[in-house]
Amino acid sequence: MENLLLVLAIPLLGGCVLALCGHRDYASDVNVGVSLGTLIAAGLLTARVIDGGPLLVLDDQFFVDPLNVFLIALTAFVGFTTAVFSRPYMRLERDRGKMTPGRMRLYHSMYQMFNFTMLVALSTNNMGILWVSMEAATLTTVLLVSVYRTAASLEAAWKYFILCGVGIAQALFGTILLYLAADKVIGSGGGALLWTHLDAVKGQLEPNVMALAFVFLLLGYGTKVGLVPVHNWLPDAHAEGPTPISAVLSGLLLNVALYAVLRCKVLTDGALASHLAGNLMIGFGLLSVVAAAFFLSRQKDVKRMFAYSSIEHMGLMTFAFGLGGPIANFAGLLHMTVHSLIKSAIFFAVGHATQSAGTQLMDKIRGLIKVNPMVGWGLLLGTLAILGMPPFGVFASEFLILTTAMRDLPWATPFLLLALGVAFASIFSRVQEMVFGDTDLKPLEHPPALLPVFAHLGLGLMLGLYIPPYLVDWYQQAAKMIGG
Amino acid sequence: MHAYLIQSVNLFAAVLLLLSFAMLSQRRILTLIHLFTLQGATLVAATVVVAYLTDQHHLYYSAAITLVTKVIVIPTLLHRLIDKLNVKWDVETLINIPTTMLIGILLVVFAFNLALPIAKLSSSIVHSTLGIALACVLLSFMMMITRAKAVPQVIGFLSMENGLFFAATAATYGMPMVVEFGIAFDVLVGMFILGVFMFQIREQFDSLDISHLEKLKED
Amino acid sequence: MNWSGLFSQLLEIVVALLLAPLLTGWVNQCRAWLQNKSAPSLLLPYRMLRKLFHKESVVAEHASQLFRVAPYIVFGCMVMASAIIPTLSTDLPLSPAADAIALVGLFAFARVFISLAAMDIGTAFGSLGARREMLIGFLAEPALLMVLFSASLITQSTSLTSIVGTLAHREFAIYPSLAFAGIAFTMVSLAENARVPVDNPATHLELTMIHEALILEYSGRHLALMEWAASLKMFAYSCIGLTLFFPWGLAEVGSPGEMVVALPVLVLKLTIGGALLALIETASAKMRIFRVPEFLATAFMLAVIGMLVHFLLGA
Amino acid sequence: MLHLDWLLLLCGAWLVVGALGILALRRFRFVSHVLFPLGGLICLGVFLVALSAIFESPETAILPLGLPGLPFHLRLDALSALFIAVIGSVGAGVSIFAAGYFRKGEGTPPGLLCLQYHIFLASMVLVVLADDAYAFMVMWETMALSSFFLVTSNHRIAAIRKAGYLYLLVAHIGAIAILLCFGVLQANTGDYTFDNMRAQNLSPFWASAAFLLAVFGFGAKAGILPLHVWLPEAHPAAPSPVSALMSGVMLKTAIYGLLRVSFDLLQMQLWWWGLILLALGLVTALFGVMFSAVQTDMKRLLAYSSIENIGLLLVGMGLGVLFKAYRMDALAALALTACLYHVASHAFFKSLLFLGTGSVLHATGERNLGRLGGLMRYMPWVAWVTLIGVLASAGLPPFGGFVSEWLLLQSFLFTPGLPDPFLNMLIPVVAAAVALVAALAGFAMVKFYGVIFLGQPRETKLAQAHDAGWLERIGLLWLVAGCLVLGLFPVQVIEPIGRVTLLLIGQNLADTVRVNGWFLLAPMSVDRASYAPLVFLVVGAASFYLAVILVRLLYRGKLRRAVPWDCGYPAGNARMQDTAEGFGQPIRRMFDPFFRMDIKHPTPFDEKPTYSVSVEDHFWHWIYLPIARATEAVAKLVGRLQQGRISVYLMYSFVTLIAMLVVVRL
Repeated sequence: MENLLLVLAIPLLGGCVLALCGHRDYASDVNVGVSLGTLIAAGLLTARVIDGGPLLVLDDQFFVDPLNVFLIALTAFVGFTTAVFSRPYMRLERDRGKMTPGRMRLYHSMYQMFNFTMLVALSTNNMGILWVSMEAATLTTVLLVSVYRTAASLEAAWKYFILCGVGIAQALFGTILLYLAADKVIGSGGGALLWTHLDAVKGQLEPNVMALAFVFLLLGYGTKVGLVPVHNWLPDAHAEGPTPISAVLSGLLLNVALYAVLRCKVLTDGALASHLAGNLMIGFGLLSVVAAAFFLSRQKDVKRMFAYSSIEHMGLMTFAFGLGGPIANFAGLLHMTVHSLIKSAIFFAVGHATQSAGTQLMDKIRGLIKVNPMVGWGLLLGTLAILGMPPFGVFASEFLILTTAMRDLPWATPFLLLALGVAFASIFSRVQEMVFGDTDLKPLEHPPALLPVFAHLGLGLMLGLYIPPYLVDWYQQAAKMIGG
Repeated sequence: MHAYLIQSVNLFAAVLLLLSFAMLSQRRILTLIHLFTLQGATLVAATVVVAYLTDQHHLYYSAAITLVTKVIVIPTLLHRLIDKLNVKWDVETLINIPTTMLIGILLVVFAFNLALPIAKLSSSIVHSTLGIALACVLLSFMMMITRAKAVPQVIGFLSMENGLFFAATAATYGMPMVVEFGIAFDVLVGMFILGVFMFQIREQFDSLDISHLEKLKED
Repeated sequence: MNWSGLFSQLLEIVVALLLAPLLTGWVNQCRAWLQNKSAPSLLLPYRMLRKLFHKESVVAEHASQLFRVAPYIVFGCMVMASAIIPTLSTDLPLSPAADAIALVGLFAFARVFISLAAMDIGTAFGSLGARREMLIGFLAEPALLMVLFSASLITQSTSLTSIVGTLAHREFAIYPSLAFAGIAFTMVSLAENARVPVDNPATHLELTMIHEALILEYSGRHLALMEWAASLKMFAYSCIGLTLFFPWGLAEVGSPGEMVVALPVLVLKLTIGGALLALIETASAKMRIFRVPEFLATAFMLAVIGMLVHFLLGA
Repeated sequence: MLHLDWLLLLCGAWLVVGALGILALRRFRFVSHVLFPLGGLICLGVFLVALSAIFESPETAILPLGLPGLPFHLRLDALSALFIAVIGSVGAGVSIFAAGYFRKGEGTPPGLLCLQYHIFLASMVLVVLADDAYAFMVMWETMALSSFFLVTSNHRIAAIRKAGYLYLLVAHIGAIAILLCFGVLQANTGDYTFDNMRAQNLSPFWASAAFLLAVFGFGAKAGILPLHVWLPEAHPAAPSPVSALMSGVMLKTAIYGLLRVSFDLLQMQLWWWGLILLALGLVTALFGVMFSAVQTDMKRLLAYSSIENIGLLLVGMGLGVLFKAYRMDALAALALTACLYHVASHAFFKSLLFLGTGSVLHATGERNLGRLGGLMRYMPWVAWVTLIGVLASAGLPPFGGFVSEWLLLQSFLFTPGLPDPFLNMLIPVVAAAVALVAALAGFAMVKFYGVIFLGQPRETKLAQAHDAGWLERIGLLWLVAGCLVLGLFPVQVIEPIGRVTLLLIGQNLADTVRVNGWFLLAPMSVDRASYAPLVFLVVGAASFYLAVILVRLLYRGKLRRAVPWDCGYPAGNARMQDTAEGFGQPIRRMFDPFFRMDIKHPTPFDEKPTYSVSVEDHFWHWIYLPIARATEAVAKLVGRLQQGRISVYLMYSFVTLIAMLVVVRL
């Protein structure tokens, strides 16, 4: 319990402290320190859960099981590396006058608050609090996206706010319906919104209501996941916000939203006894993968392109979870992990690249390997990894997803393959041109933060070749929890 | 007395729906804000009646929260906002009003139809209100789609929250308190952020017309 | 390997070396007769070789080693070829070393070297000749192979001695496939040996020559070897044709007495063959170079049709 | 220690060498004079281990890597050992050559190049060893990726980037097809080990699906028509040792995969598969050789020639499948032996040729045939060595290429035993076409050699060309030795190949061959067909030397050097030689419809008359561009979804909601 409190309290307090001193020079160090603290606390929590099994604390309001503890650990880790990356990145942004002290303060404190909301969303047992923290996560990121106050960033943030607000409102309606269904079984006193309780009685929940609830929840949280056709906020927000924020949006927030969908799916599956939830997810997943692939092929802005790539991968995960079963769920979780790692690594590299080119337009970025060789390699390897090139972990999960799909849903495989092929062609043709070739760009004034990039890539590589047994065990338990 | 009260909840529900329609068709921002305030007040009244009927004490608190946020704070904020931004004039809608109304009616039918099986199951004393709540949500959604200015869009958004809140109250006698507080807090913070935003948007574009916000797209 | 085998092998080579220029002389003589010209001596090719061997060789100043080696290689190849083809006897110790396909390979080997040597000097004519030679080669070679295949399919073997042995010992039968093959083979031989209608060995008209263009830069002993090799090639082709389509009269294993008969038979066959060749050459006109592929493609087609006929009719 | 352990150890050693390269990133001398030779030494070890493993029973191992439930399974049997032997033996020569080849300041830093190169080698070996789908895919793509980096090592040039991109794209799409193929093969058991796949009895429909997917997937790597487009771009783009490895060895891994799938993993063969392979192989071979004959870039010429050879390999494999389907195992073994023999000989002569072009490229900086010529005088070493490669590539006796073509033609000649008269009719036509291809290859090779090494230099700077360094020479000689061994000792080479056919078909050709003595190759019986290259060589050499000696003895004639005669034309200069375009002209003219040509003739009134001809591939315009255009059109359509209007976005959300509600309500 102390561990969990620590995990939640560190970023919350950090956010408050940074709200006061976030504009100082040392603020970025504080930011890194707070994130490191969160990471350590999360590590301890993880160790605790691995040793002692699921944890129910604070009057059952918080719940840590294998499924969410792995996401908590991942969130804390990526949160930390992103903080490390944002140190030189944001310093440069400030030096170039894009960030004023006030904005730096906002940025730092909101960064921690954002982490806090995600961690709450992940660890809460209460579907209502889940909703509240998701909404809070939206609010903090809206501020982060618009931090540059340019016309484009305002527009992106506005769209983000409205679209996600509406989406999340639908999720609230879903939650109410869920409550309605649970109310009758559990009674209003017994915490009818607590997931563990719901999970225990899911077989008795009224199927009609649950089906309806799931529609709202899927569409609501799905908006945040970035499923086509309710993905429209995503590329704008990724492209216009500061790059560290793009990294955590892609790497973490989407995961958290998908996590919420998964929790709901478990309940719905239990109530419905049919495969409705899975089928809906398969449909959305497939649509997202295919549409995103084609969107990808016309991009000019590098961050926007990788945002679409995130949509594609979230679609793939949704598809995998929709398929269900131990292997597909395992693959989905694995894909969640590697996608977070690799995609945030890509955004780190992209961040440095765009800073050294002074633009996000891919036509203008050339020959990175010559100016900043390690940034170039990071971007190239990251891109290859995200495109599903072995031996990186993305391939491992795609292998599992595709093979399971081939067995369970053969008609879907051609679409997936088409999409993967188109995505490969579109992304790689551009990244190769950015990385290779001659250039007249100048190196960065500050040494780029390469450790996060290569740490992520290294982990991604490891997961493709060797998944440690305890991690396997953990994934399998988690997969079982979501109906494997 | 009890029966009257139940009927009064139904009456409030009907009023909410009516107000939603009114907002859908309303062109003036100021009137929109008034209608929104009225909707909030109706909601508070309905909540109080339900609380009394079912003897759920926490519903009184949530009624109080609603009163504070939706009837007092947010409308005041909105008033100030439009005063400062000077955007009282008529809003032009993207789809003309009669069509919108027609679609709205279809939506109501659809929502009722959708809620029918649930309403039958519901043990709540006011089971049929769920359909109305859903209809309100959908109508507000429509409103958000059709409005071309930022402020009405936000009002649409808030009105959607009202619908949701009514669903929570009428169908399930309110959510747990923690959640209610959380929701209210979020809505408030959201409003603040929106307010700040609108100033920034106006600063950038000299207008609150969201047609300026169409630069980010695929070409 | 037995002594009679070795003897017949050596005899074959010697006969080929000696008779080859004679065949060339004979064909030239017949041609002259047919064209109402006064014929040169039958022994002219021998005199020519003697003269060339005695002259000094003039080599282009920048010619590489390859240029000087090539005549020997080409000559060696042709000697090899005539050692493999059963002209006099089917008891040849060398015959298992190379079958019909290897024979074609051998010809190709010689062709490649002669072409490379022609390119070595870097003159306009040399490279032009090389190009044309390779053009003819790549069409003639598969055609020749197909001709040999037709025979192989009948006899179930690609070993030349086996083919000839089997064909000679069968009851006389008409093989339609061999008829096609025969025509194809004649056409290929004309092309391969630089005869009219494909090439004219008697001209140095620069735009039409092929073989002459290839050896334009050679002189003295190198030219002699090249000319001799050309004669050997013609001899070898004639022998292939004769052994495939008129396989009678060859000596067999263990009967050295037959060798005595085999030589006159061969001479007789060659005499007739040479005369026919001269007839064909006189009767036809030289083609434009771009008609040559058509000519050879026809030969190729005929050879393939021959094989198909074999399958269709089983004969 | 088992052979497999040794191989793994050696692969590990490669990786260590590569890692050392990273540590010594820019220490050029160390990398080139220590690491690359070390890598070559390891290649040699791999070759020896693999060679001895061919004669042993299969060995398996499981590595603690990979996915949970699907660790890396490895298996070393005769088939994989044979291919590893080819990789090792060719790799040894190429590595030594590379040690002398790579120069400073060209693209990728030497240390990194060393890493990529050795990962490439190791991944090729591991692909062949893999015994489950995941390990196979991982290694397969690692191979593609490492070779991609090698290809783009000189990435400043836009054409090279484009080539690399195309290569990786096609490789990736091919890999997806291979993955699907494995998906079909595992037959819904969820077990992706090859052992499980062998145990499945697929229905003909699914077996055919798997086979076709394999043909597509591996075909993309091998360069089968129409998936060949990347090959003539990528091979020339790469540094020469890499082109040598890619053409000589990497393409063979695709052949390996196809063999593995169609003979080992699939438990049945249908006759029409053989027909498909035959047809594809033939078309590929013809196309390759035709295009190779009209190229003006020396490495492109060789790349197209690789396409041709892949076609021939497929023809052999197709015959094998055909015979196997009709249960004519002895003949299947013969056809497959031809195929495997050609794998080895092509590996040697094609790497030799690529390395030769590498030396030329280094000495002159030119790849364009139009600016080369006469190099035999300046780089005699390279010239003579390349000549061997050219002869072997042209399929001339007594070199390696001839033996395989000989075996292939032999297997055609035995086809009439097929029970289907239609096939019996078809086969001779195919045989004729194969013969045509072989002959055309000769044309292309003469052009290649003649234009580069013979004649007069077309540029003055060529006179400064230097011959290859000693390390390069060792590498070249090693490959020449390979060509000679393959050409001269077919009986001994068939010995290991026989183990492979024994594994795949159950027939060992070596048993029949061995009977006739160590120098006489007679696949059926001596009466039917035989070939003794050693005798052939000895007699040929004897008659050659006899002629030399006789001429020397009898006529000690003088030799005089003079200006070329050239029919008496006085102004002969280098520009009057036939160019590469000119040499290819008959082919262009004859096979006109197969080329997409753009010829610009000068008019009589031109001040500076120029003539240019460009030959393009129809397939690019028929298949690839339409696909690209269709994708673009769809993307444009999809892009319309994102118009930037928030109301429209809300509308999507709204409509989706309503639609889903309707669905659920139904």
